[in-house]
Amino acid sequence: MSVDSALFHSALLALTPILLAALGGAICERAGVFNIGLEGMMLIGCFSAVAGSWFTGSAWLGVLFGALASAAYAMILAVGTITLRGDAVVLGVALNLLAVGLTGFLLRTVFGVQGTFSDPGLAGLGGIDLGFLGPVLSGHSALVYLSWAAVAVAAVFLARHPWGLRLRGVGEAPDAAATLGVSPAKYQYAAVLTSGLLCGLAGAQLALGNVTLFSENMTAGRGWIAVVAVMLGRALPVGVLLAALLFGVAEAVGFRLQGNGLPQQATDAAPYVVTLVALFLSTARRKRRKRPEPLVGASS
Amino acid sequence: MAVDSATGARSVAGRALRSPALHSVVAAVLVGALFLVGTGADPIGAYGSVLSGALGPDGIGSTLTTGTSIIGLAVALAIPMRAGLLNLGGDGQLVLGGIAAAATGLYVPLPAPLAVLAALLAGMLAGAAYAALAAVCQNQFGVPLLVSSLLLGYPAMSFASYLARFPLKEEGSSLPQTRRLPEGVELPAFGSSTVTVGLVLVVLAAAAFLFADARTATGYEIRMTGLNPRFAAYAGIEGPRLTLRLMGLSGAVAGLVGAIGVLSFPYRFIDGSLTAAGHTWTGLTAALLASAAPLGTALAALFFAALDVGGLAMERATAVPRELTQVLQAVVIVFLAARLQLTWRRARKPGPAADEPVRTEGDL
Amino acid sequence: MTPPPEDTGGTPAVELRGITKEFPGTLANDRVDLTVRRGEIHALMGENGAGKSTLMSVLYGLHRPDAGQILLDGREVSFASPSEAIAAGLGMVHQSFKLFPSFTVAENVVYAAEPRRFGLTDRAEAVRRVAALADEHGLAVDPTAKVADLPVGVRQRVEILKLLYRGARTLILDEPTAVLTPAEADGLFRVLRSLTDEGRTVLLVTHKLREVMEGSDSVTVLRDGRVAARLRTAQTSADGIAAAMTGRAVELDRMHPAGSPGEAVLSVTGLTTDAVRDVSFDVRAGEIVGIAGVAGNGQSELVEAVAGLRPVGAGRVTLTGEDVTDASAARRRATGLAYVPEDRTAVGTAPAATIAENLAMGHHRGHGLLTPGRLREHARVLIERFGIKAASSRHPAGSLSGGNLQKLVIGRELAHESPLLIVEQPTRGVDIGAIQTIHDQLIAHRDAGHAILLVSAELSEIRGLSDRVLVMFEGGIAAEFPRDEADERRLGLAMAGGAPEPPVSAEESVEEAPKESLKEGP
Amino acid sequence: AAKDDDAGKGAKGKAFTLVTPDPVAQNEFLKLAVAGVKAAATAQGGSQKVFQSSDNDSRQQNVASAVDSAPDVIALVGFEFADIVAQQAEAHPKQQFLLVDACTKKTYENVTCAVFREHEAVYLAGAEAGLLTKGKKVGAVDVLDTPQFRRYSEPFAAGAKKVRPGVTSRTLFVGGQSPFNDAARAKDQAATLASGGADQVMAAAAGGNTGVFQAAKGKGFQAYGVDANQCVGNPGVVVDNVLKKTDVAVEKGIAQILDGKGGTTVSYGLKEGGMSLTGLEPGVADSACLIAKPANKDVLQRVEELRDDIVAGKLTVDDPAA
Ligand SMILES: Nc1ncnc2c1ncn2[C@@H]1O[C@H](COP(=O)(O)OP(=O)(O)OP(=O)(O)O)[C@@H](O)[C@H]1O
Ligand SMILES: Nc1ncnc2c1ncn2[C@@H]1O[C@H](COP(=O)(O)OP(=O)(O)OP(=O)(O)O)[C@@H](O)[C@H]1O
Ligand SMILES: [Mg+2]
Ligand SMILES: [Mg+2]
Repeated sequence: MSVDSALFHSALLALTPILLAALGGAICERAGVFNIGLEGMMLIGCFSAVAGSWFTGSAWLGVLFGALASAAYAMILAVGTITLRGDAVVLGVALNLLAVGLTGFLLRTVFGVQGTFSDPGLAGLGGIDLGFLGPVLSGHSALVYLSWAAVAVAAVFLARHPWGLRLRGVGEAPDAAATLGVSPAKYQYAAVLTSGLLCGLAGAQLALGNVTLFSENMTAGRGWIAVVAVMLGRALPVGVLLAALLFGVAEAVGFRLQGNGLPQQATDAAPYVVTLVALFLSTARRKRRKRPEPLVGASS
Repeated sequence: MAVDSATGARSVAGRALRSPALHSVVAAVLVGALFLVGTGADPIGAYGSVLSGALGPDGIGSTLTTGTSIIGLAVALAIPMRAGLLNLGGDGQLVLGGIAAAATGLYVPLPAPLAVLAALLAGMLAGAAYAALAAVCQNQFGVPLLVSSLLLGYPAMSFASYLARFPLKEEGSSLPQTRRLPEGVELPAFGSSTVTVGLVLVVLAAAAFLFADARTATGYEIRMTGLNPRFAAYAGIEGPRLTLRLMGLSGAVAGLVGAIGVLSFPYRFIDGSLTAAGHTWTGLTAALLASAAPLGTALAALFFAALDVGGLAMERATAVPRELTQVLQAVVIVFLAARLQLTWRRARKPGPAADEPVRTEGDL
Repeated sequence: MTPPPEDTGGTPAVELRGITKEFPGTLANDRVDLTVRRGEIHALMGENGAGKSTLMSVLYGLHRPDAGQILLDGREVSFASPSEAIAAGLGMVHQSFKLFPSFTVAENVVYAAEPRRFGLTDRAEAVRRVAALADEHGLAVDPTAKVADLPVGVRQRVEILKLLYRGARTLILDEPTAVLTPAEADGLFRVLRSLTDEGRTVLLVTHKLREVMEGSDSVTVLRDGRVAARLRTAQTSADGIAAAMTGRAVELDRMHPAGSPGEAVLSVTGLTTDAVRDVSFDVRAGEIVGIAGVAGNGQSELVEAVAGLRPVGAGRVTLTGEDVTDASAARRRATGLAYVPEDRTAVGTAPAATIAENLAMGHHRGHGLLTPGRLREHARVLIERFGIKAASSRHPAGSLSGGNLQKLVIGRELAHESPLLIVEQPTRGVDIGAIQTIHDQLIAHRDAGHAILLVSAELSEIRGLSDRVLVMFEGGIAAEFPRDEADERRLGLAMAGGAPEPPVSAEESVEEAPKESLKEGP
Repeated sequence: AAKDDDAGKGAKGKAFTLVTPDPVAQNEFLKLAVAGVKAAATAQGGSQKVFQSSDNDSRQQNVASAVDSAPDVIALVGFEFADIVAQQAEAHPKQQFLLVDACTKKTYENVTCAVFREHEAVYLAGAEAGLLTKGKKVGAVDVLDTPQFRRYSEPFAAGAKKVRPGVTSRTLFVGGQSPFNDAARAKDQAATLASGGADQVMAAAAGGNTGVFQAAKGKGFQAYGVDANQCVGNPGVVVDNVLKKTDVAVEKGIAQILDGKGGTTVSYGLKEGGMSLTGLEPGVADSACLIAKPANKDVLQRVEELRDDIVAGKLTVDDPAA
């Protein structure tokens, strides 16, 4: 295996949790809900997937458990913002905070340990050997392939499925949707729950696919990167994929450079700087195409 | 909203009792008790040790020390939030302030008291300049402040870490830390406690914020911008300039907190130690909780500092993990975000999406 | 004057019996009976807040009535949601358009009733069906065009296509002509008439007496949530309807005395910006210059460019002799400009802030500390002077009714005593009493020697107040009329770009300007 | 879970408090310290408490709280306590402190230090790696690029080169937002080393070590653990472990202080039995480590010779943190 294929292999691995979470964020965004709680939902997914796998002995039941628990957790955001009309940013920040405390607390009370739970008996997601795909694409966990499928499904769903059209309409003009008998709340709930499910899968991939363990705060900012990816990818599934890919490759390349004498601090910072520059370029391009914006939004 | 100072003590008490914040705290405490009972712990004992650990004679000093940074950061993040701007890069500004103060304290050829002043100023300047950069990203490049400040935070931390580990490192130490500041280049402490003059500086910053918010034309313009940016722009308040200035101020206060951290025991910059406790997030939460109203923000920050310190004391005294207090913090906010809107909905026409920032009436 | 219901003959298409709907603090509909015969155009009239939109929302399943029955073709129905109403053959065009600006026309029309192919939206089929439907009813629309790119009149057609696509037998239109030129409105009525000829029924909410007189078969008038009159159009007059609406005789068109212009305060030369091409005009002290035009022809952009809220592409703006072309909004205000924007909630106020804080804007600098006491005192003076009905200046401005909020904005801006005042849609959504107060204040302001630039979609307002009238069409000034020559026919002609139109005969009501311009989603 | 007192109610015995710099959790190094203070309590017939910290604030608060209750000895593990102990020792001259794994700059009568020469044992692990590597490439995954962690990578390379000239080495750092706990990044770093050809990898990634071992299993390389016998939890991939006997240092240090011989610094290396490898310990046969395999007998023998040279002072290992 050449160094280059290993690089892309590990980039793909690193970006999968980000991609799954960002996909969830994108769907929320399209439905008009700003979801800044991806990090917390993902962390709940990590913990629940590990707990599920541990207690049932099946990694797949763990994945299912992670997805469901994370979706249940997402209900807090859904009820808070859609039904009670709370502020999405406040609730999202609270969810991130709550997830750290909650999983740390449960780690101690459920597993009786602190910091990290790992055990040889913990069932993880194995790699699937799809030799015909070549060294970069083969050998990942099923969730990695599922994430690619999810991008395709989400792209087709949003662009071509009637429900996707309705969801986008809800995000763009909720009262217009309501007058045609489409309940914005229903679609927004569905979007937030879907993002919960996807974040749960992201967490499961991180905790049972990338590694096989749970450790406190193991998402380590990946959910925030997902938020950025939603913005950079303009909430389009393929855009989000490209944004996550950019971040994953920047990080993997950074790792390689570390061995070649670049200080660790520089390689740590690299993916964020690259992402920021990409944001500059994409907004600059958008700006150039658009006419000057009014300082006060015109209404006519 | 402008705090009405003319209200009598009775109505203050009445308002506090009716305040959604208080209700949320009570609800969170009840949820926490359920948790405790569920895990077989004694809620009364646990909460008792939180209280005595945070506010008892042995704990109050720690609460005020922790409070210094949490209040400082809460105020720092509340300043732009008052105008509806979310600064998510507090960690980076904090750390840059710390490392700038350390470098100044180590190298500035001034007598000790002046060196302290120089270090504080350097910290504020570094934080301000870096936060302003995030504002420039929004104003010039159209990258939303929330994202630009968040993304800029990481390289700042890496840069400070690099300085602490290479150019400024203490030779022979196995910790990634700078040398200790010269003798006397430190903030005086109160008696034998860990509470330093830093607390006074932070309280002064909070007081200045309170005064500016409630009594000055600029504070008024900031509030109006937060409540309706289009209204502010229509009235001639220049959003981008305000963003730049508020972010500069915000970064300056965050940098001040970093400088205070470095000028307090152990009088050096230790990589990661300013951010490890997560005070930036706690401060942000406090500001969000109080809708960035100055007094409420400071009180919420002090409340969280007490929870933080009390949680550790509870862990020492009982078998209950300190994460419980972190859960309490988050539950308070979840309840408040939801409850606030319940009181709020009556007053306004239902809109399609919940995209306006939450505002409370007055302070906590 | 509540005559017994008309003898209708045959089952009515729509029958509402005893509909009651209460909002917290407001009895919006109070035992309302309404009967609409099949194949007729039935107009529903009434002042602001009379309960018209609420009644239509109840019929359409958007609101649940507290009491009462709904009968369609004689059968009692009960709708939990608009989709059930749609399924029962109802369709509604709302007061403000409910369209998805980034979608195509076809997507807007088939939304929530999409043709499918292999489970996915069949876009080709959608375009085909919409094209066919448009053809059949003579509604010229390109199904593949993006709605955001379409002019207002065409968007109206899209709304109607939405109803026809869903097979609506009864069409409800809430103020459909508020944003149309007289010619476009006539076109709309031709379409509506052809629909009723096919046996469909039209229920129309409008404030324009001319349309009611010319286009409707019968009229129901609401006042304070109750039915005030049921009339056959052929047997009544415009004055009669107006009296039924207000409960008193109304002076429908008031003309104010002319002003005595002095020096030019505002000079605009060759101004070009988004949607505005090469516009030049002056406004002089002691003069009101009215800008008429159908919404979307550049009026808002022009005003924003003058107020410093939109960058100027080319041209020059001079204010009290000073070149302010590139000056900031703050600088222009300091030089001598006050401005009442058309959207009082989104732009003109911070509804969550207190009334006192809203009144302080612009008056808040240069007096030292802003104590709450000083804010309240300032508020007290303005509240008194402009007759704003508010319980306390400490309440949020959002708790004021629309008319009082408008008085707040106008009062605050008048109090600046700036040489130039720009007012946009000063009486939109404001009822008749408030309109007269506001008009009187504007005239007094002018007579005190200030220059006023007035933008209004309401021709009677333009004609009643202006010393000179400019007509904007497609970003340029299409015509200028001195006060005496600005009659409805000429203005209407110029607003439509000079296209020939039938002469206008009936009077138009004074009390209502279009409630909402086309404000589309994010 | 903080309190761990099995006595202290009325008993007149000695009292000891251990303050950790981080949560004990799965941190093998800290677990050993806890074992040490427990052993001391048993040996001295006293009681013990453990306060766990997580950041500088909580470290200070825990030490202050420990000082308030004035136990016979306050034991602290980790270099993070150097400043705090110096401050508290000066303020409370009667209180005895045992600082393990670090020392204050100045010496205090009431501060006893125990430091380790990790590099000696890491060097031996490196020698094993040098003898075992097939592709002549070894590597290390460190938490952060700090002098302390370089003690786990540079001597590893030096040991490998000593026994096998021409061996190349490479070190990668976990870094990121949660460096001590990011098993996913640690795993990725280890996999990167492996795809670069390294077949022997030192795992000094703290909580991330699990990730390194999981990578070893997946990529088929061999790894070296730290602090505890990590072979057990990761059968078939761990060759040996660098053992830092914190328990010994804590127990001995407490005894030393109670004997009135405090105020000194004791350095623990191979010679003092404070550093070791699992392979050099008595129970090696049951350790589940690869080094215990009969095939690796020669390797072990060579390593024992090197150990003897170091103990005898014939061979010195460079200390990267010096
Ligand atoms: N959702 C609501 N909640 C509370 N009050 C409402 C609501 N909708 C309407 N109202 C009130 O009900 C009354 C009737 O309003 P409605 O919108 O039906 O009036 P309208 O006749 O359509 O007026 P306009 O001519 O201004 O459109 C008003 O007082 C209004 O403020
Ligand atoms: N959607 C709504 N939700 C809650 N309250 C509403 C709503 N709409 C209107 N109101 C309240 O109903 C009252 C009447 O509002 P409305 O705007 O209809 O006033 P109005 O009768 O038109 O008065 P004005 O003549 O001043 O315009 C006001 O107090 C307003 O705050
Ligand atoms: Mg209406
Ligand atoms: Mg009204």
